[in-house]
Amino acid sequence: MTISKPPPDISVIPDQGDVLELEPIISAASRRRHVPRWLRRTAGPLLLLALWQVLSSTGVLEPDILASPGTIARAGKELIADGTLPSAMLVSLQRVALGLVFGVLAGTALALVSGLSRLGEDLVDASVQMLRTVPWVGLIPLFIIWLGIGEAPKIALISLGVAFHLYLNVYAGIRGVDEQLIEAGTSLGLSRWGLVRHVVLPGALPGAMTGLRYSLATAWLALVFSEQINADDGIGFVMNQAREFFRTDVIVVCLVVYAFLGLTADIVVRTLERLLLQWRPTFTGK
Amino acid sequence: MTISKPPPDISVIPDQGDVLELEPIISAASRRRHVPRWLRRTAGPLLLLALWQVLSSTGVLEPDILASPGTIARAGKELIADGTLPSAMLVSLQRVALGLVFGVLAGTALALVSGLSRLGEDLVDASVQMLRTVPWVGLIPLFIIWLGIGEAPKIALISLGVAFHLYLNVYAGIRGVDEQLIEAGTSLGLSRWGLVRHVVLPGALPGAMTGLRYSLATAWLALVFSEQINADDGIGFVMNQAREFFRTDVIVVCLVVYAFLGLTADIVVRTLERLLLQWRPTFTGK
Amino acid sequence: GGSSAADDSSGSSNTSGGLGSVTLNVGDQKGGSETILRAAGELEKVPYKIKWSTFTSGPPLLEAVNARAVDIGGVGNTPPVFAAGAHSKVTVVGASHGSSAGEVIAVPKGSDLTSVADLKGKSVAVAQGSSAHFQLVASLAKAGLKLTDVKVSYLQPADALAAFSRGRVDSWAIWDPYTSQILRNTGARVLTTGDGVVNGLSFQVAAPAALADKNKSQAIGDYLGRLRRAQDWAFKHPEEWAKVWSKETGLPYAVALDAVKRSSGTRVAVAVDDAAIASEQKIADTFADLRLIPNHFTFKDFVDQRFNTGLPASNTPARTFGKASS
Amino acid sequence: MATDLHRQVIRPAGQKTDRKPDRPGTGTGTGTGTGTGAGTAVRVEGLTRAFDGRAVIDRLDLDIRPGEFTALLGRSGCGKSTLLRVLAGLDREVEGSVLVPRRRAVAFQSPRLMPWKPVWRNVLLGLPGHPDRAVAEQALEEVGLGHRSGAWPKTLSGGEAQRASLARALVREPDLLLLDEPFGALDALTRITAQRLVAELWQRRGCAVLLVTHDVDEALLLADRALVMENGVIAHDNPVALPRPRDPGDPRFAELRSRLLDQLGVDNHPAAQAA
Amino acid sequence: MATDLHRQVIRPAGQKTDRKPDRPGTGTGTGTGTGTGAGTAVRVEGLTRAFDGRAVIDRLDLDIRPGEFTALLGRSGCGKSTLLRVLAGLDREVEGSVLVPRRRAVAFQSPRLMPWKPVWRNVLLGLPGHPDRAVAEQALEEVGLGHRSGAWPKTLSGGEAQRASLARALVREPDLLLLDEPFGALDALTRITAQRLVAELWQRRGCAVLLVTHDVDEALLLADRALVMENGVIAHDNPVALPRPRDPGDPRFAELRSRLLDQLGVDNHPAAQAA
Ligand SMILES: Nc1ncnc2c1ncn2[C@@H]1O[C@H](COP(=O)(O)OP(=O)(O)OP(=O)(O)O)[C@@H](O)[C@H]1O
Ligand SMILES: Nc1ncnc2c1ncn2[C@@H]1O[C@H](COP(=O)(O)OP(=O)(O)OP(=O)(O)O)[C@@H](O)[C@H]1O
Ligand SMILES: [Mg+2]
Ligand SMILES: [Mg+2]
Repeated sequence: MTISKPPPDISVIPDQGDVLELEPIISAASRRRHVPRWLRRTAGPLLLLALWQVLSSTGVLEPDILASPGTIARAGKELIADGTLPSAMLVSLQRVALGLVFGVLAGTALALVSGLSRLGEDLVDASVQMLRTVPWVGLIPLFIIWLGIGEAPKIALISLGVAFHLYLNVYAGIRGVDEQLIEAGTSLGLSRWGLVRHVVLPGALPGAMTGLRYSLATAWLALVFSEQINADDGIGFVMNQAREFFRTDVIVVCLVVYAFLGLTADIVVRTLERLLLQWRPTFTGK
Repeated sequence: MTISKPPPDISVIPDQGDVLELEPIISAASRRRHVPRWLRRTAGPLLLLALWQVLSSTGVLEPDILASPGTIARAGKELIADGTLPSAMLVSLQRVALGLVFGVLAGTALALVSGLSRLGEDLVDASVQMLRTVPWVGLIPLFIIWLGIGEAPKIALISLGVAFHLYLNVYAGIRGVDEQLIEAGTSLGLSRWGLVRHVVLPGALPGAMTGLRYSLATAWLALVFSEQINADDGIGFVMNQAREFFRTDVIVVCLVVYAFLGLTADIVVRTLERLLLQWRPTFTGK
Repeated sequence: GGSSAADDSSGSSNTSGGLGSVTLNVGDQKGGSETILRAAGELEKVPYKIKWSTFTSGPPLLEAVNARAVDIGGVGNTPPVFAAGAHSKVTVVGASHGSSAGEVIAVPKGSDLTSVADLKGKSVAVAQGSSAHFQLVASLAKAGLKLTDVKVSYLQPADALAAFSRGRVDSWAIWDPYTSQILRNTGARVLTTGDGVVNGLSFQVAAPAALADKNKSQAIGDYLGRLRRAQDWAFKHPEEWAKVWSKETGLPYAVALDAVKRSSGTRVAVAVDDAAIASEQKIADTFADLRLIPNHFTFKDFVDQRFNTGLPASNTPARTFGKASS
Repeated sequence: MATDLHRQVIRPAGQKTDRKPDRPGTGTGTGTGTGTGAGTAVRVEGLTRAFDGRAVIDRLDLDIRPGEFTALLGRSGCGKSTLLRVLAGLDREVEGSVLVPRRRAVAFQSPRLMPWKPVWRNVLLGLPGHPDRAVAEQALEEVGLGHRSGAWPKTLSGGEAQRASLARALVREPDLLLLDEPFGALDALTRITAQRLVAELWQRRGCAVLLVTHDVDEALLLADRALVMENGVIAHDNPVALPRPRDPGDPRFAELRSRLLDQLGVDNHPAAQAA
Repeated sequence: MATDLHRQVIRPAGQKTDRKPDRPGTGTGTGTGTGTGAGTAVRVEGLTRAFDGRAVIDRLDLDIRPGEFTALLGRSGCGKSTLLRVLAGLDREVEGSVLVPRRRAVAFQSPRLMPWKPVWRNVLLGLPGHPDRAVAEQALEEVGLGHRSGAWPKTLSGGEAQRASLARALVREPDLLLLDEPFGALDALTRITAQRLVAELWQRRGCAVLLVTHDVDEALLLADRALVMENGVIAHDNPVALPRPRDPGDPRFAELRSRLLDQLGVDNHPAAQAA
């Protein structure tokens, strides 16, 4: 979209005594920046990286405070070359995927129960609000007692983290659905389940997306703890091990991997949002 | 509100051939349960507690799997009597309060920057999405290097956890504000800051509340890790130490304290919501 | 190498000098140096200030030493190896030798395992990078097994206890006071101890920057002297020490007394001599072979022997509370 | 303004348009085309609805017979929408007794389309079976929205949204049709089309219709009865016993209009009156 | 239906009501009360606005002079609200040139009240200085909402919300007042009051008004010019050169009404016409 002619000059109006001062409505097309979106979005992280490198090479950031990106890259390359990182990622990915599935199901189900019925809320919500604060770490021994030291406690820990996050946001989403739409749905003869499917869930979707966004991160975080339990592979294990063995460079590599995972998760959720929330004409910043 | 007369019987209508089948609209007053709200909300946690006690006393839950509520209560009483728990709580409360303040400020500020301007989003959002996945635990060594072993790294860790949570929900909240209202605000001549204050922030408030709810929990969670760094007081320290020395009863007492804190946080946020979101007539379950 | 400062270090604590303005940042673990020093009355009339920092275990303490947040702190025999392996800025300045009877490989009550060789194919819980980790490797080697011949379950002590007490693992390589705890409470049985397998040493590790500071180095010397005297006190008053320790950590008194008699009370301050360095080098090489340390390195580079003066050799036998107590 | 609205809408002979407030058993109305002329479609007795202690509806009585087209007028804020919500079964915080048919359809004052469903899905929402998109398309075509059937609701203009909402109510084929100012945002021509559509459905199904409107002419053109609500009750109940098709030029029409405007408090002295 | 609307609204002498589409420099209008009669208040040239490739506004030209009351009519979905949004400066995805005064006020088609502010705060929102609640109360009183000034917007009835939105636009004392069907949800009496209010503000401030309406009578009672929009442009531009106060019974009024209805596509053969 281009402008056929430039916005007219106000001075065209001869200066008379009582003339209203007019302002032009400037077409957005003339103001638009032509940097593609993905490039602009990568600018932030790249800037951070550049800053890091500059600070490192100028010696402001000493290597024992934070190694330079170059050093980290070398350490990372090594970890990839000797297969540690790829195999760790693979193992962790499986755990995270399973944990996500269970967590998402449980979180959404609980949120539905307490979001949709007063009784459910009274019974479930208070309990969940109470339990979600409990730190995972303290639960690990209990999980081992209940679920052993195989994959079960690891996946349970991940699911737990995911479920609480999702619960909270989906629940808030459900409670934020416009009552007018619920009424409309009821009056259209929707059954209880129809109401849930066609009105409540879509209405709670934006909230669920936020929950999902954090859930993805939480899943990877929970991994660090779950892979303290009898693991000998996985990114969390690599990181825990690096801590025990003072391998700061490996820790930073792991952190970078995590950051990368965070970006990936963000892209996944953004794509989902673009697909699922296209009906939503909301504020997008200026 | 009581019904002046019972809902009429349909059979009053004489049965003619072509009569429409009518249904009465039953007044809500006649269906209302008369159990007060707070009682119904405590039902869930109380039920859990009862179940725990029953399982313990019937021996299904062996003491070395999970001590009975009675045992825990005794251990708790002891910890309170010798001043450990109260002083730990006091120290932790201060840390959490400080961390919350910084975290809330930082999270909201970042969310505003990236929620309100496209440029801000491009620069900030991608970086935050990237960094928020990074596990705290991995950051502890770096924090020690950067901030020493005093209060600074502890509060920084808490702030970090809080800030990311709040960021995500406030950002989503801002992006969920109805564009129509933004337009209305603009057309009313609100300045950019007026728009933020009167339209964007109130519109993002429900999201912020969800964020705050989780932030409160996160603050206490982060405490467990932050009090691994050179602490000899605080609830996180008590728990870590109990873990080191196998004091399962103390661990469970700590978990119970955490659960209690979760409930308190929930009450705080609920009260805030009642005050700040009273304008919102939304779905409240049936 | 030693310096002139080392001369006064072994002297008594009443040296005046400029120590009044010195603050020694000491890293500690719960029920550790501060507790024992206080119990032994060694924190009275200290000519410098001591600022205590508490850590949950050795590795974070060494992280703090490396970050120069802490001047000196006591840890076990493996954390210095890993810290050195990662080229952290840490220097070993003192050592003590204790009985290795507390470092055991235990099996749950009713287990039919009788020797280390029986562990082949069985699962063993062990905290990664701990002294027990090395002990496991060494014990297995002594029985002609490799680490890969057993199923290693890496678990932190608290988690391992849960797994061990429920029979989720067949055995557990662990140290005191955990050993005393499980032996007393769960009826576990000892398969083998660390005697003759591990060196039984623990170390005082300082920051090189603190050592370079004349006053601080002097204070460190004085501090090491106090620790040595406190250890002597603990050996002479095991019950009293156990009482203080149990109160501080929340361990049951009986368990604490067991642990004091089995290991912690048996410590005797020794020199960081070549024998000590060699035994640590062996640990370093073992872990390097397991690729838990990226490269082979020389442990001696991370040792400062200036405070060795007047201390017995590192292979001085640990004290015992046997018949000849006192 | 409204012209030959009833071009094709001819009520069957025998249709009673006079008010029958007595008990349904004593009703004398003969059946309409679909044979539901007897009995009652809506019965409201002593209905009270209060907001924060202020009774918006205050012991209101109302009977609507099957097949009766009732218009409801009243000052803004007098409680019309509140009454409709009660009849739709959406507001149960009431006292008094209310009987309504099971099959009800509502077109709300604001369109209330689900923003996450394209227009055609909004129209089909809640219909039993799995009706084809064609069903929706046809309904939308009738309100002149065929070309927007795939659009997201938030991209509709005010009048388009209102028509979509109307289409959604009309495809439901109810026994009681509740319309809350369904033509308020429509231009003259579109309004006539929409009015005719409602009239056709009403004639075909013989359903009871309760139409809230502010347009007196509209009420008189369409309804059998024009109610005026005031102070929480039905203050005036005007039978509209005019033959169909109706002509706004008819002196009886003008007289009724004058009466209604009077009841609504409009000072309509003859000079300013358009007839 | 509209009666003695202009009881108190008398335009000052010298007020030009005929159209002046030529360049502002050549305008000959003398000043109104506030002295902004010369020049131009709105100038639109070659405005195009397309949604998804469909041009809803298509090279539209429009000039409105200061102090001119313009009514905009058109089929539902023809682009009236879109044009208003552009003039309000809310939609910049346009081609062409648009000049408008700095001080503008809009009453949107849907009320768009901030749900988190009570009605009176909504009215004061964005006003410079820190006006008193009394200012809002008075404005609300004028639209008959004094008793609801402390209510949350979502508890308002449809008409009440529309009036609150109108009050919010009117307290702004703008140079250009953009009203998008501001009386659509009001009953006859309330509507007359609201119309009179707008007329009064217009007379007092001498601001330019662009009123979107579907009511032909309303347009003719209030406006100096009645525009009909079609196919993305102003298809018809009817000067309304009737003396005020206007009388719908006046034959010139009836003729204009007939012309407008014709332009709007309503088949208004004399028989069905109400005059
Ligand atoms: N965001 C959008 N995306 C796509 N189409 C749109 C969008 N907004 C408006 N339209 C379309 O543009 C056309 C004009 O809309 P507009 O709201 O201006 O109509 P209008 O003249 O105000 O109609 P009404 O009298 O019904 O309010 C309509 O067909 C509408 O569907
Ligand atoms: N939830 C509520 N809380 C408090 N007051 C309410 C609520 N809902 C409606 N009201 C009030 O009840 C009265 C009747 O509202 P209602 O919507 O029924 O009016 P209406 O007759 O439909 O008016 P309109 O013609 O303007 O749509 C109004 O004064 C309104 O402000
Ligand atoms: Mg209404
Ligand atoms: Mg419009």
